Amino acid sequence: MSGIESDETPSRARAAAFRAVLFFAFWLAISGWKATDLPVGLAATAAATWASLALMPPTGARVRFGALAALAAHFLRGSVLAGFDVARRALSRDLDLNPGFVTAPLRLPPGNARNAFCALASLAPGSLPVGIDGDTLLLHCLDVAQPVASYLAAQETLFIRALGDE
Amino acid sequence: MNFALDLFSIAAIAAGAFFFFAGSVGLLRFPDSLTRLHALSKADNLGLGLVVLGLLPRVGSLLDALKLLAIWALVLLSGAASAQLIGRALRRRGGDE
Amino acid sequence: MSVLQILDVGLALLVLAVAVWTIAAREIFGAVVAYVAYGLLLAIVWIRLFAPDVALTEAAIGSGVTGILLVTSGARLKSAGKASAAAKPGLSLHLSAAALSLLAATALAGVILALPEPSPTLAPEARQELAATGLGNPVTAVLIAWRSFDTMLEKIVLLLAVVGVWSVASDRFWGGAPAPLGRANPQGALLLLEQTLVPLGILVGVHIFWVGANAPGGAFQAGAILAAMWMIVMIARASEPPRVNSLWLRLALISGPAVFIVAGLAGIGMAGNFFAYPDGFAKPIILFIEAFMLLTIAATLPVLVAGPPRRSFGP
Amino acid sequence: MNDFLLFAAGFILLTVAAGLFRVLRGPGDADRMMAAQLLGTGGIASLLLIASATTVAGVEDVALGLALLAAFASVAFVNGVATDDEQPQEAGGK
Repeated sequence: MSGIESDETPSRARAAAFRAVLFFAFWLAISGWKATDLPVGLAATAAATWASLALMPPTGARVRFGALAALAAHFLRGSVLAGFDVARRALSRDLDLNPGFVTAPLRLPPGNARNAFCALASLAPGSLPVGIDGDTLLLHCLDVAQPVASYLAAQETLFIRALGDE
Repeated sequence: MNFALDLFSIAAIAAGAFFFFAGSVGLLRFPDSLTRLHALSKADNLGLGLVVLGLLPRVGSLLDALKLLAIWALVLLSGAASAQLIGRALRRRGGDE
Repeated sequence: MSVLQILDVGLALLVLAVAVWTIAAREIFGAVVAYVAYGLLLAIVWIRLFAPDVALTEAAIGSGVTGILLVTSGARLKSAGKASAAAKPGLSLHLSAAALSLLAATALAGVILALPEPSPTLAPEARQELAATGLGNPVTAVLIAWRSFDTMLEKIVLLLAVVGVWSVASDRFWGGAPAPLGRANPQGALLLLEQTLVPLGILVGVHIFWVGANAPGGAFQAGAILAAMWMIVMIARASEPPRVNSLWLRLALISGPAVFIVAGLAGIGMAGNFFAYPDGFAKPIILFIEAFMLLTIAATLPVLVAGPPRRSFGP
Repeated sequence: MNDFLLFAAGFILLTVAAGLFRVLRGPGDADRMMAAQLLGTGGIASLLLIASATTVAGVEDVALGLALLAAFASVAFVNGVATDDEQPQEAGGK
């Protein structure tokens, strides 16, 4: 419970406010809107914000919403393609698999942003991150001939643009 | 209008069911654990997304719709994390079997 | 047969198949995973039986606490199993186990066949008196208002389980902390999960607790969810299992039953009976008790999973 | 419409069950682990479909709980495996 007030800086306060708004929106989504529930919702939001700040201290990165929308569009398109890709291979007569490992360089430094990017990458078509060696992402691919690395590089550019350099 | 929305629901849910089907076929047919993991994590998340999309016109309010989307988002997050966790465990054991 | 009936029959067959698999599986891990899958299916079955409260419990306990407990035990048993595999049970043990199972199954079948028709129920009375509690969820009313003694004793059973787990600690570690729940250097995906899931889990837990007064939900389900969140924090090594002599931990462990007993005793003075709630105040008192039950459950389950103390005080 | 939703729920459960028994067979523990993940996603889908076709209060909350805890078995699995054969985290590349 301690420590939040003591090192209050503008970026920390901003991060707290930003996350609190997100968490309250999530609360409204799961619990619905009722005036009598408001105090409980605010208390839960405060607890969630506290936990979030304790587990993931703000880094000062800023979210750019336009770029975030572009990332989301790229990601959704990729997820749909990934589903079609798997479906096509599974239902084709000869499976059409050429599995193997591919490496892709990572520009994001180790940390939360990289972890989040790897999560996005695990839903990309045809590839699945299975490990990191230094700054290299090791991917398992359904078809090593697919341009997996360039796809991920494009997604990483969008990701860095959306969540800012750290 | 209602008819159009119903048609949309039916199309989206049928597409979602198709991806669940394809994912299971992949699980049955793919030759090794890592490729099966692809089938599981890619097809089923899309299947659930389409089912949620199909159910959206049937909910009572905007907040109910957001709740369905929140459930899907949580499944996506869990799916992405578990796929990586399992994939990594598989690679540590030297891969395929 | 309607589509719904076909679905129900299919669901029942699937549950049976997974149950048989759980028992017949040769590998420990296969059985454990099948059991977790069985729990998930049961949650759907409970929804079909119009018992969302139970479904919620099954979902929260089955895929959270039980999952971790069984998967971890399975992994440990597997590494220990290589040593004990030599000691195979003899024929007499096989036969007596079969005889005992048969006896238990026959007795259960007999009891189920002997149930009176229609089965006795207090459900109409419970629904009728619901207004007196100010609650909208009859399950919560039954648990905290009309069968409060049972509910309190259940929490004491949880407490006894903690005592049981702690009592296997060796003397030199007493007062120390259990071994860390997770391994060193948690990987990125786990950290991401911990950082994003835990705040959302807190919101979901509070929501399930709060709606429990009027809709399916309640302290037990919410406590199980919060417990799962605490466990994931410990597995990701963002915090360690607390020392067993920590005052805060012990207060959290006993607060639920303690507040329940105090409220029960206060009932003697204010409403003339043990566990009676004064008119008009039933709902706030019940929510107050439930809040502490939530705390106790959220603290107890991870402590049970963390196990006995294995590390001494340290400096 | 309701019949269609129930039919879709049953169909998803059926396909998921087929995949379930495939991965439960193994051969590795990681395959078995996928079973929990598979049933989590498919179970949530059929739960939401059933909920939309029959009116039961609170089904969304059950789905929410399942979604929240969907990764738990995998987390426990990776963790439990690790506590046995304590290998270094980054044990080289392939």
